[in-house]
This record gives sequence, C-alpha cells and structure tokens, in this order.
Amino acid sequence: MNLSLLILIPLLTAILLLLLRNAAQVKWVALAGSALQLILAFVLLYTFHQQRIEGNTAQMLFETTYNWFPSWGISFHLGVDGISVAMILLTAFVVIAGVLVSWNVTKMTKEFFFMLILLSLGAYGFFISLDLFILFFFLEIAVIPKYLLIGIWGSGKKEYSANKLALMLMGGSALVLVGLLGTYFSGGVHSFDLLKLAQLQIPVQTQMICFPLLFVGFGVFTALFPFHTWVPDGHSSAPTAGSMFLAGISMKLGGYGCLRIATFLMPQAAKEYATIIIVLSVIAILYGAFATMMQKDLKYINAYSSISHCGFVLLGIGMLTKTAITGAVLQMVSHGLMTALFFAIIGMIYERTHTRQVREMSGLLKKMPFVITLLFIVGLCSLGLPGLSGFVAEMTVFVGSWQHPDTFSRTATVLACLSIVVTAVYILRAVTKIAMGPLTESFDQLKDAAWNEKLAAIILLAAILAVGLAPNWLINLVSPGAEIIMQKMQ
Amino acid sequence: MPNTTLILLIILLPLAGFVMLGIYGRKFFRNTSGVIATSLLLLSTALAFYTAYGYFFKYGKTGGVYQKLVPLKYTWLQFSPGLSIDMGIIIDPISVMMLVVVTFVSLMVHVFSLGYMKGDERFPTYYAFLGLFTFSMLGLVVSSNIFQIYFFWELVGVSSFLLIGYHYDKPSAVAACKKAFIVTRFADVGFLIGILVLSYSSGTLDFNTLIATLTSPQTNEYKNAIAASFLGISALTWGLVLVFIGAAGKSAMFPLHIWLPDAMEGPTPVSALIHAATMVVAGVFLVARLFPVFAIVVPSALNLVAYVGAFSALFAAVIACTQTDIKRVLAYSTMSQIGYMMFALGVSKYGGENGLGYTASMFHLFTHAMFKALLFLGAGAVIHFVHSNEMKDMGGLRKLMPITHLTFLIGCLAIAGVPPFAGFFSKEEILLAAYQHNQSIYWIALIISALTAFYMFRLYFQIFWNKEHHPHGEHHGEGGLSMMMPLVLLAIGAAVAGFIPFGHFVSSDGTRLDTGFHLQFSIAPVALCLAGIFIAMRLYKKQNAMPQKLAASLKGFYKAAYHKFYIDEVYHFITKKIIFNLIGRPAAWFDKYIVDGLVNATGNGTEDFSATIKKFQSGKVQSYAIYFLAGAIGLALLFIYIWK
Amino acid sequence: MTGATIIFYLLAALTLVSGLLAVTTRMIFRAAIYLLFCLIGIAGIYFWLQYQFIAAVQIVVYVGGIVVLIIFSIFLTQQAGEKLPKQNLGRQLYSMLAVFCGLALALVQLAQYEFVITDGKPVEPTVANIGKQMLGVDNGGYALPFEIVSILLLAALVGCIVIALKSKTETA
Amino acid sequence: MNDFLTLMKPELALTGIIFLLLFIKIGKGMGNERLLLLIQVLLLLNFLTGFFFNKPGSLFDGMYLTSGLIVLQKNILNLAVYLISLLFANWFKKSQHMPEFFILMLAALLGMFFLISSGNLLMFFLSLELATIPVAAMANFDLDKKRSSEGAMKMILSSAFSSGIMLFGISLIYGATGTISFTEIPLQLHGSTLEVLAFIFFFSAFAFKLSIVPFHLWTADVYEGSPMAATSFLSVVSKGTVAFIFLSVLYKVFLPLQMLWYNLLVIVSIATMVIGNLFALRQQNIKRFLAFSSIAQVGFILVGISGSSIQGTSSVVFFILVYVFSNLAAFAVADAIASKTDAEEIDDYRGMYKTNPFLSWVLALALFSLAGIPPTAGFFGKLFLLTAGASKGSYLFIIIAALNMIISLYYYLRVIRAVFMEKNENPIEKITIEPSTKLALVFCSAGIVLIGLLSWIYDYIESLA
Amino acid sequence: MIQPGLYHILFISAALFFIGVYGFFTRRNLVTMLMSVELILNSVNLNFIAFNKYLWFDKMDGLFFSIFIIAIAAAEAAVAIAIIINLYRSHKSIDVEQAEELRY
Repeated sequence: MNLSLLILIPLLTAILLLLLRNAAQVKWVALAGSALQLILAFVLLYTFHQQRIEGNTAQMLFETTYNWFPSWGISFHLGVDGISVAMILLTAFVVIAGVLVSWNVTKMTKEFFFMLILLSLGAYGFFISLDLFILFFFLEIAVIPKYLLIGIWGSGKKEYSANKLALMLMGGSALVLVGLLGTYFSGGVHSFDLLKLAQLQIPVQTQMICFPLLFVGFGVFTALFPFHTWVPDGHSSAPTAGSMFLAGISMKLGGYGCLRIATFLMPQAAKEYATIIIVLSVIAILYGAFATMMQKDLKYINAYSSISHCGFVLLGIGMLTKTAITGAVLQMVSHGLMTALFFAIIGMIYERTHTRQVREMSGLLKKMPFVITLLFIVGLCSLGLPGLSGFVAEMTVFVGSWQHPDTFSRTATVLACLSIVVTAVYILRAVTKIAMGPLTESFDQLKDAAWNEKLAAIILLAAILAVGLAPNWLINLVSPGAEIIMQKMQ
Repeated sequence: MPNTTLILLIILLPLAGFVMLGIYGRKFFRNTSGVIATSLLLLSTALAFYTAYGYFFKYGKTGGVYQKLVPLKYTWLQFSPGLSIDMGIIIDPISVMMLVVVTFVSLMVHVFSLGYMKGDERFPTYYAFLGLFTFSMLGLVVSSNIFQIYFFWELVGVSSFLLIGYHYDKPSAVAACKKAFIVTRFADVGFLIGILVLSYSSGTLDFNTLIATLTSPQTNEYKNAIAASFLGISALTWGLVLVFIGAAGKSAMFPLHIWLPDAMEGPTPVSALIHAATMVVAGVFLVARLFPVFAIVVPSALNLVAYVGAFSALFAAVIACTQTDIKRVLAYSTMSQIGYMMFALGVSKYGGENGLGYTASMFHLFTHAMFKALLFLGAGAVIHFVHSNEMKDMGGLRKLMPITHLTFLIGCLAIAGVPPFAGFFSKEEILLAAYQHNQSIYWIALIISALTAFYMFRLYFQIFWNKEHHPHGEHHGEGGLSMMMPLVLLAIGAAVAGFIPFGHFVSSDGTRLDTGFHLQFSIAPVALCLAGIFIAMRLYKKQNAMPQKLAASLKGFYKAAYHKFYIDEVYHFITKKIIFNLIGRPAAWFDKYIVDGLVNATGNGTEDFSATIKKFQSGKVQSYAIYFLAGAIGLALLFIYIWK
Repeated sequence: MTGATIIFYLLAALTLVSGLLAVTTRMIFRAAIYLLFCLIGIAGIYFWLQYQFIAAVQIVVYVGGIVVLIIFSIFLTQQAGEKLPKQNLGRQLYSMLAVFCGLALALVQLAQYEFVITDGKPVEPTVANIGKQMLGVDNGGYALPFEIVSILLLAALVGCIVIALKSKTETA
Repeated sequence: MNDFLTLMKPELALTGIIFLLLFIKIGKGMGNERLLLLIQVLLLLNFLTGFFFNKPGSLFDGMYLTSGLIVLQKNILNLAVYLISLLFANWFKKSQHMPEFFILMLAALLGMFFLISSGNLLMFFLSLELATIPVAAMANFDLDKKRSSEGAMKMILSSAFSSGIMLFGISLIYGATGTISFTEIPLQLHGSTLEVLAFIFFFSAFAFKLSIVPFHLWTADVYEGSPMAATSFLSVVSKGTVAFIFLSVLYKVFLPLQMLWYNLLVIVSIATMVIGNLFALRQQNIKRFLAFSSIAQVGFILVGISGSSIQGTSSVVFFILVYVFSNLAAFAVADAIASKTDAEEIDDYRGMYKTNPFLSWVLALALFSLAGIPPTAGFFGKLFLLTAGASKGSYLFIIIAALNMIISLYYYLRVIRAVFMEKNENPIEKITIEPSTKLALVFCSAGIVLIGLLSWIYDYIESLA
Repeated sequence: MIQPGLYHILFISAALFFIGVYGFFTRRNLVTMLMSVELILNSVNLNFIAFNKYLWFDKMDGLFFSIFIIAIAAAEAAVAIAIIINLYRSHKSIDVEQAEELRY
C-alpha cells in the first residue's frame, strides 16, 4: 500500500475540481473523490491488519521516503501505525459525509468543494507524515481552507469567527513550530525525521522547554483550556460541512500531535507536566460541560460540548497509561464521528427551520422522524450510551486514568466522571426541547431528510455503531501504538 | 448444562424485535407490530421457563449447592490484561429467577398493550421500545461482568427514558423522562466510580473472579483493598457504597427517588413493566449480585443499605397515603416495597440460616413483580376506562369492571400481606429476617406494613366503591381479552406465588434454605395489616367528609406528605438555583467575558497600541531623521556601554 | 606656536563658525554664503594638510558647482530677502539633545581610541599619482569606480531632465 | 580581457541596454507599445543570458567579485525587473517617459549588480548611491502628482542623510583599519568600541535601505507616493539586493564582530517585525499596507541572517526569490486595479471576487505566500528563515518571530476578507488586463506555488552558498 | 595651543558633522536641508583626508574616497534639487512642513 496515494487522490480531486465548470459535475467529482478516499482508507485498514497478522511488528508500516530538502534534514517520510490508521479512517468517514451534506451548496460550489478536499488533504497528510516538517506543513495547509469556509460560506458573525479561528490556530502552530525547531536542534542530528528523533535522548532541559510549546500549540487545535475560545465561534459560524470538518477532523490534529510528537518524543517532560495537563483537561471537561449547559444555540451547544469531550482526549494523554492513551485515541475517533454527525444533523435542522435557537423549536420529531431520531442517537452517543462509540472511548479513558493509584489522579478521574451527568443534562435539555413537546406551528411543512443527508448520516452512524458495538478491533488497532509510546516512557 | 444458544435467544429475540420494528415498523408493520413483538416475546418467555426448569431441577445443583454457571463469555473490550469488559452470561438462581420474572411480566405487558395501545399512532415504535427495554433488562440480569451490568444498566435507563417520554408531545412527559434519565444518570456516576474502585482493588471486572478475590482474605488484592483508604474509609467500602448509590438511583431509594413518581407519565403498561416489576428492582439485584462482598467484607456498607432501604420504605409509604393520582400511589408503593427488599438484603448475613434476608428479598422481588404488575395493569385498565388518573374521577367501578375489580383486589390483598396471598409470605420472611438481625428496622417495617395496607385499600375503595360512577360519553367496556388475560394470569400469580418454597432455590450461598411458617410471629403484622384495611374501609368505602377532616387535623404533616416532603423543590432549588446559577452561568460568563474577552482584548489591545504609535509615522522627514540618528546612537550606546 | 598652527586654528574657526551660522541663520541667502565660507575653510584645511589636489577639487566642485546650484535653486524657489520660517522649539530641543549625545559619543570614542600608524612608505598625493591610479585598471586602480560614477552622473542627468522638463511637456 | 567579458557580463549587458535605450530616446523615438515590447524582449534575453558562461572570479584587484551565488542573485534581480516590465505594462504604456524610466531603473539595477559584486567599501558606497539616486528620480515619475514628488523628496533627503551617517562610519572604519578592501578589513578588526560605533553607523545605512526599524520611517511614505512600478522595484529589487550584500558583509567582512551583530540583529529584527506588523495592521491604502508588511518581512529576513552563514545565506536568497514572486504579484494586482479605477484603499476591494476572480486568486495567493501559509512558497521561505535563525538556540527570539506571523496573518486576512467575504453594492468593475501582464501573473502564481514544493531550487541555492 | 594633529581634525570634522545633522533636523527649507547634507558629506571628507594624511599615507584610499564622495554629492544634489523644484511647482512651497501629505 503506497501511502502517498492518500495525498495524491485528494490532490488530484482538487485539481480536477478546479478544471470543471459545471456545479453538478463538481459535486459528483467531489463525491467520487471522497468515496475513493474511503475505499482507500478501508484498503489501508485491511492491508495494515494483514501485515500485522503476518507478524510485521515494525512501529510504522508502509514507510516510504522521498528526498525533500535534504540539506535541512527534511524528507517526505510517510508511514502509519494503528493510531494513524484509525485517524485516517475517521477522516475518510467525515469527508464523505461532509461532501454529502453539502449537496445543496449553491454559492461558489466549485470553490466550496475545492476547499473541503483541500482540508481533507491536509488531514491525511498530517496523519501519515513521519517527518515533523511535512507534518507541520500539512497542519498549516488546513488553516486557510478553514478560514475561507467559515468566512465565505458561514453564517452569523462569520468574519469575526473566521479570523479568530485562523489566528488562534496559527498561534498554536507558531508554538508548535518553535517546539519543532527546538527539537530539531537539540537532537544533534539536524533531522526532522520523527523516528530518528525518537531514537535519540533529547536532553531533559530541552524537553522541558519544547514540550509545553508543542503541547500547548497542538492543544490550541484540540481546545485545550484556556485556548479553546475559537471553538464555539468557529464551529457555530461555519457551514455544516465546515463544522463537521473542524470538529471531526481538525480538532483531532491537535490531539494526534500532542500524542505523536509531544508525548512520544519527550517522555520525561510529559511526565513532569502531566499534572498540569490533567488539571487543564479536567477543567476543560467540567467547565466546557457547564458552559454548554447555558448555551441556547444548537451549534454552540455542540461546540462547547466538544471542548468538554476533547478534554477527555487530553486527560487520556496526560494520564500516561497505555489504556488511557488508547482511550484518548478512541475518544478522538468517537468524538470525530459523533460530532460530525451532530453537526450534520444541526445543519439539516437549520436548513429546514432556519433557526438554531433551541427555544424556537419544539416537537420536530413529528415532522422529521429520521433527522430527529438521529439527533437522539447522536445525543445519546455524546452522553456515553453503551453501544455507541462514546461509551467505549470514555470508559477506556476512565479505566486507564484510574490505573494511577495516587489521590490526585483519582480525584481528577472522579471529577471527569461527574461530567457525564452534566453532559446528560445539556444534551437532554436540548434534544428533548427540539424533538419533543407540541409541534411549533410554523414548522408544519417541514420535510424529512433527503437521500444525500440520509446517506451521510447513515455512513457516520454505521461508523459510530461499528466502534460502539464491537470496539475490540479498534482497540487492537490502536493499543500497540499506545504501547510503543508507553515503552518510551520507561 | 445450560444451552447457551437458547439463553442467548431469550435475550436476543426482544432485540430482534426492536431492530426490526424500529427500522421497518413504521413502513411495513404498522398494525402487525404488536403481534410480532408479542410472539417473539412469548417464545422468549417459553425459553426462559425452560431454562429455569433446566437450571433448578436438572443441572443447576452440584453437591446440593446451586452453581454459578458461565456458559458464555466473550471479551468485548479489552482495557488491559485482566481488565476487560466481557459480554457473558451468568446462570445462577437469581439471574434465572430474573429471566423468568422479566420475560413473564414483559409478556404480560406486551399482551395488555395490544389492547391498551390500540390505534396509537406510534404503535410499532412502542413495541420497538418495549423490545429494547426487555433486551436490556435481560442483558442486565445475566451479566457476568460488572461493566457489562453497567452497559445494560445504561441501556435500561435509556429505554426507560424513551418509554416515559413516549407521549412526547406532552410537556409533562418530556420533563419526566428527562428527570428520570438525569437522576439515574447521576446515580450511575457513583456506580461507575464504584466499578473503577472495585476493579482496581480486585484487578478484574469479572463478577465471579471479583467476588472470589475480594472475599478471600489471603489474596493480595484483598489486603490492598482493605488497607487503601480515603478519608479514613477503606477503598472497598467506598467502592461498595458508590455502587450502592448507583443501585439506589435505579431503585428509587431516598433521596434519589424523585424520578419515579414522575415517571408515571409513561403509558401505564410501561409503568407496570419498568417502574414496578423489573427495572426498579435492578438496584436490588445489583446489591444481591455483589452480596457476598457486602456481607462478608464490608458489613458497614450493608448497614447503609439497610437503613436507606428502611427509610425509603417508610417515607414512600407515608407519601402514598396522601396522593390522589392512582399511578402515583402505586409508584410510591413501589418505592416502599423496594425499600423492603433493600433492607431485607441489608439485614441479611451471608450463608445458611443467616442468609434469610437475602432469600426473603429475592422472594419479595419475585412476588412483588407479580402483584405490582397486576396492580399497574389494573390501574391501566381503569385509566383506560375513565380516561383519568385522578381518584376523584373514579369510584363505584366495581360493577362496571368486574374482572378488573376482582384482580385488583387480589393485588391489593397480596401487597398488603394478607394471607395466603403471595405478599404475605415474602413479607413474613423479611420481617423475620429483620427481627433476627436488626430490631429497629423490624419496628419500622411493621409500621410500613400497616401503612401499606391502608393506602392500598384507600386506593381500592376510592376506585371501586365510594361514590357512584356516572360515565359520560360512549362506553367501551373493560377492554378486550388482550387486557383481561394478563390481569387474570397475574392475579393467579399473585395469589399462589407465595407457596413456592423459594428458599430451596434462592439463597445467599446457593444451599437449600428451609423457610418455615411461624404462626405466632405472623400475628402482629397480619393484625396491623387488617387494621389498616379496616381504617381505609371506614374512611373511603362510602363518600364522607372524614378524610378531609383527618387531613385537616394533621395539617402541616399532611401537607408536607402531600407535597412529597418538598424533596422535588429542594432538588429544583439545587439544580436551578445552585448548579445553573452558581456554576453554569458563571462558567458561561467566564468563558464569554474572561477567556474570550482576553482573546479579544489581545486583538483590540494590539490595534489600540498600533493606533497610539501611529504618530511616529508623522510624515515629517526631519522627525524621521531624528529617529534615525537616535536609533543609531541608541544602538551604539547599548552595544558600547551596556551589552558588550 | 608656529604660524601653521595659528593658520590651522583660524581655518578651523572659520569652518565651524560659518558652518554653524549656515545652519542657524534665518536669512537663506546668507546661509548659502556661510556655507560657501565653510567649504572654503575646509578647502583651506586640505591645503594646510598639503593635499592640494583635493583642495582644488573641493573649490571647483563645491564652490563652483554645488553652491552655485544651490543659490540658483534658492532664486528659483524663494524670494531671497525673506526670512526662513522658524522651527518649533520642541524639535529644536530634541535635535540638540540627539546631536549633543551623538557628538559626545563620537568625541569620546575618537579621543579614547589609539590609532595605529602604517609602517608603509608614504605615497605623495601628486596630481600625476592620482591621475595614474584613478584611471588604472589594476594595482588598486580606480577605473571601475570612475565608470560607475559616470553612469551615476548620466542617470542623474536623465532623471533631472525628466523631472525638470515637466513644465515643457505640460505646455507642449 | 576574456575574463572581463564573462565575469562582468551581467553589468555589460545592462549597460548595453541602457545605452540602446538612450539612443532610441535621443533618436527619433518609438511608440510606447513597441518600445515596451522591445524592452521586454531585451530584458528576457538579459535574464536568460544570465544562466550561461558564468564562472567565479574577481576583477580590478578585488574590487569586483563574482561567484555562482552572486550570479544567481543577479539573475533573481534580472527576473524581478523583467517581471516588472511585464506586470506594470498598463502603467508603462500610459507613461510619457517610459524610456527614461527604464534607463533609470536599469541604471539602478546596474548599481545593484555592482553592489552585490563590490569588493571594497568604495565600490560599495558608489554602487549603493547608483542604486539609490535613480530610484529617487523614479519615485517622482508621476510628475503631476504631488504625492509622488513628496515621496521622492523624502527619499532623496533621507537617503542623503543616511549616506552621510554611513560615510562617517566608513571613514572611522578606514581610520581604524587602514583599508577599504573587504578582504583585509576582517583581519584588522579587533572589536574596539570605536569599531562598534563605526559598524553601527555603517549598519544604519543597510538598515535604512532594508527599512529596518527605527530607520524605516521613509518607507511607507515613499511607497505610497511613488508610481507602483517604482514602488515594487524599491520594495523587491532594491531590498533584495541590499539583503544579499548585507549577508556577505556580515558573514565575511564583519565576521570578527559576530557577537555584536548577532545581538544587534536580534534586537532590530524583533523591533522591525513588531513595528512593521503593528503599522500594517491599520493601513487602508494598499501600497502603504504592502510597505509595512514588507518591513515586517525584512524582520524575518533578519532572523534568517542571524543564523549561521550557509543556511542563513541560502535561506535568505531563497526567501528573496519567493518574495520577488509574491510581492510583485501583490503589487501588480494592486496596480492593475489602481490604474483602471484609481482604487487604492482596501475597502474598495470589497466584493472583488465576484467581478475579478482571477485577480482575486492571484492576490490571495500572493498574500498567503507573504503570510507564510502552505503550500505557497512563502511558507518554506519563512520556515527556513526561522530554522536558520533558531540554530543559535534563542527560543524567545523565535517565539516572538513566530507570534509575529500571527499578527501578519491577521492583516493579510483583512484583505482576503474584503476581497472574498464582504458584500459590496458596487464592487470594482471587471478589469481587463494586458495579456503580457496576465501571463506574468500566471507565472508568478505558478512560482508562488511551485518554488517551495520543488526542493531542488532550494538545494541549488544551498549548493552555491 | 598645542600642535594640531589628527585628533584636532577629527574633532573639527565630528563637530561639523553634527552641525550638519543639526541643520538637517531643524531647517524647514528644503534647500537649506540640502546644504546641511553637504556639510555632513564635507565633514566625512575631512575625516578621510585626515586619516589618509596621518595614518595611512602608504596608499591613497582616503583621498580617492573623498574625491568620489564629492562627485556623488554633486549628483545627489542635482537630483535633489530637481525634485525640490518639482515639488515647488506642485506645492508652491519648499517648506518641508508643507510636504506632509503622506503619513501615518
């Protein structure tokens, strides 16, 4: 399996999109491209699994290296482990769903899908790169599509949100950059290669400087408290597919980076800073949850809840046990799928009712049973109902966190557990208000989901169920990766 | 040996019904869905009985002791070596008993609903939800892994939520389902943390291993669990108490009971199934499941169980005396009866004769399922008939609904503990157990049994006697066969279930326990119970002014009881005023004005700063030159004199 | 105290005083004349240093060229008798401060630095030597800079013509 | 003699073109369009010949140096000038003094070539003046605009003043070392305080040319007043040149003072980035905006220069190459709009995407490249600068630099926002652009996208450095 | 009064330099500013000549430097005056403070 296909296919799709003139063609090409991505992701999963079964125990599989700026020690080095494969699958799912729900975009259709595909390109590239430079390259490549998606196709105070998002994310990546440079020079080999750097013992002093830079930098992407404020505004102003991508993929870039780069390369510092990370993530979990409770706009609700949910990712990483890290990755996948579906549904509701204010909606279950049923399911997933992905992820994080016997970690875990009540409160308040109760009269004529929306929702739901009902395949995929990170810790 | 496939079928058939009806019901099975679901469940029930027969009479016993069999164990989610969520089946007396109870009551409800819910718009959805619930409940009772039980625990919670909120366009139903979910969810956090504590203490999540490890004093895990302490209480105690919080939430123990009365917003058959016979006893079941650990290792936690149970039972009984909504009366009575079961467990010890409370509790669980389901379904029939839940709209129905009347009366007698109905036997054992181990609880229990008789017959008389009923509008009889048949079947159950030698099958350590009938001991409770019935008859058989007078004379107390001792208001205050206003609002405010404000302030500050320094770009070329020279000189000074 | 010394100090005084007056007097024409004296004073110092060639160039280019150019431009742009506008006090103070600091710094640095003196053979700055080296190509010949300056002058010329010819194109 | 021809080929070619233009002007003259075409062809040839018959060497007793890198730098400048001749075709065709403009521009370019090749302080000074004085005249080429002559006045006076300061510094260096040759100066420098003073005075001229804070104040005014072609020449070619020579002056001539200039660079580069960005933040006029943004860019160049010599050199040269494409494209779009509609304010650009998608995309690409967003080459350019600068290990410096990228992104996005997002009742009308300009814009865009991705370009530069 | 030497000339030149700088800072008339520039350049010339005479008499670098400076000064002055005249045409003034349209 040649990993560069994962970059090439979105790239070719994007180029092809630029050449097309007709909006209908654009849509189908984008759909075909994203379907191809999904197929490719499955092929990757299969071949990866096959390789593992055959006993290939290398940390990274399918490694490919092309020369690129050799004088800087940069190479186009690609490779995947289970964690990356999981993230790639997530991306593929979200992308195809995102394309499907955007079927009705009429304003600058070509540009819209171009941006979507470009964004997916950035995500794939990020997840498969083993060279810090190209990783950073792909991290930043995704910033502008996000900005334009929000700014051009968004709603509400979109310019403000787009600006805030772009600037804060750039701020995060600026810190990442400095951290990367520090790593680059401290290693003594002047190489950006992740695997080469991993073999070195980076001096603890450098670790103590670079780790916070990297962690906070990536943390901005994944809504680390208090750098999360781009999340609510950004998500709520973005068009549906934009929010899906933002929350489903983009926020995961941060978590992945925290894990793959910060924690993996600098285990000593990770240990030293674990307390702070745990405190911040617990704050994010609870504070995000409580703040969500007070929101009235559906997108804000989901955005704030994302802060809370991404807190679990960081908590898992901060806890530094194999189970917790596995849980963090699971939570990334789960949250990605779930929040993408949530945003897709919010989009569907908004498209019909033209409002996102919870209090203006009531009894919609009567008029659009499909959409609202999914809203229920995704809400339940969000509050961690067994059988859906959220449960698996959260429980793994909890169990992993509990493996620390000290009172501090225990307290943190207990506090984090408490959030599931708050989650239940805000999810149910919103969902029941929208779905149940007497039907608002003005919504008498609403139609249920169209084929594209149904397909998008079902694709995501299938993924959520696949994780929620049979989690072991995913855990077996992910945990060797977590194992390696933990081995470095010793 | 148990047939794994058959047991799996018991559990999975309702699930199949859910999936099929949930996805295709609205399209293809609009009218047939009830029949489909009922027949699936009938099959399931039959299999459950078959399994029970097999277990109790054929293969269950080895050396006179009922074994815990684990015919199926599938690792569903592996956390770390030794720590995994297994989806498995455990077959032991209580799980088999629960299989029977759940499938049977569920079947009755399914059948009853065929008539009760006829013509409802979302008929298929209703049966789908029932299927989901039954599946979850069955999954719960056979759980072999503590996390598996949590898994189904949550599913049970959500299906309960769905069923309570079945009439989703009614705001009160929406509020009730939300409340039920959130309150139990809150308790579940306790359960979850408890699981974490126990799992860490024992290093496993598997019930059998967990119990084995924690009850044998020589293992390291046991020593560590006892030694590790937090706030002066051992980790194990914490774990069990937390698990009990979860159990208390599901089983509506004080103070987590507030959801149960509101849950009566659901369709009445649902109340019968979930909020009387099955789900609410999940808490009792959970404590029973972990009973060896409770009883052997941490008796203090068990004491807590006993007192919470006893208090809840009394508390609910008092409130039940004042309620006017028949379903609410039944709800409080349920709470009271579950309190009974709880404290029965609480006063029990492990093994042999001392384990009487355990057996009694399970026995009461069993009989209670019969008569409470019967009462609820009867109430359902009444409500179906008069289209109201309020007692004041009823009265004199005995002639109009003879079958209902009769079966309801049997139910009332059973719950009141009048011999020889089922309730009498189970209560008798409970009282005996309490008398043996905890006298104070015994006295409370006696009072409760009188109260029970009183409020049940208050209900009975107000519905079926009291004033004459003047039906208005069309009149559609008692409901068809589908509604009457379950009533009759359950009534038979309520009448005769007491004669089952329960101790032979279910006991704390699996050995045979002979429970005798002690005449002298029964006198007091039966007398109290008859007194209660008598008072109720005096007050409510004929319409008169005495109840009002009585209520007036009790004034404050009556009012407080009528308002359920203002527990709801306290909760309301805590959630709305404290959590929302003191945590949620400040958090949102902090986010908007401080965190976000700081970000915006950075931006604005930069812009403002930029506006202030713009005057340096004055357009005056001479100023530029001065800055130029000043810059050069400044740098020169810096590097010559300061930064060498 | 030799005559040369006295002459030097006189020249120095002439240069500095007229330089100062050139930048402070408010009569623009007088300023030009003071500038002239100042430049002549510098030329005098060159003479005093026995660098006759450069002194001559100084007088020819500066006195003969630049100052005349300046005076012409003064005539073109301003009535000669008018007093110059006054600079505001703040600017003057800041300027003085900056200049004073700069001067102090420069003087201190110059004074404390011990210059080394070459041990090479002196080269007489005669016109012949200068001419030879100016047009030489190697051994430190200055032919290339010379050419650069010529291009520069050409470019300056072109530029001046375009800019100054503006009125002509306007009328045309 | 043969050596002379090959080594000085770029200068000789330029001189030839200058004189050809001069003769044409003096002679019967030519229509603007034909002449422009001729010039474009000549410049293209000039650019292309830059790639052949090159070899390193020195002439005139070391006054004139050349090497592969220097030739490359000259080629970059040639390319920039060629692009200018294409990109500003609109303005050139309208201009009454086009041949003179080109004479001056090429004379300045010639000065820049000598500047890059200069081997002693005298050559340095003379070519610097040659590179400056004609530009001041060019700045005044919008003859009927007040602002143009105001800008030119500011430029010539400031540059004369800066020359004075620089010369004072040079005279002290001469006094202290006894030589003006670049090869001998480092042998005589000992780091005394007088040398520090002299160096800083000398440095201030570079700072002036590169618009380093606090020597930058003329920049925006001159950029705004000048015709767009002159502005872009000033901001791209002139800056690039000075950066090139700055590299070799620092790395070679003032190597003994490395500690000094490293610290100096850290201070001024931080100041430059911050001030440039802060001023750019609130500009409305697109030229002023680009002026301040280019000041901030210089701050980044300084970060790169502060690094070690090979990586510093190659990253700076690479960045200038990128900068040529990005900045010229941005200026060209602004010019295309300004010359048709007189719109120079950013607010006038609102809703432009509807009417002029091509120009909008080019502008967006250029600005993204300036902001350093991948996949544009600006990303690589900035990253290499930062990496080179980080080699000295001062994290704070790099953090400040990186944070400045955020501020700069903010104001670049302001333009993007106006163009793509904001609604406008009357957006700029549809602008038809000259085919040659369009071609050049496409070429610039391709360059912006590809220069970074094709790593051999950088490798080639590094191999020369 | 002591025998004048290198330092004397250097002091004079430094003083002259800063006199020129002062003039440049404070004269509002563009032509007089140009005159100040000439003073600055002259002081530099003086420096070069002095160094050449007293220190580095083995070569004539300083001398040549000053010759070229003079040439450059002339060219610069010519262009500057052309620009000033142009400015005068459009602004009707050569007061530097009248030419402050470009700012902020």
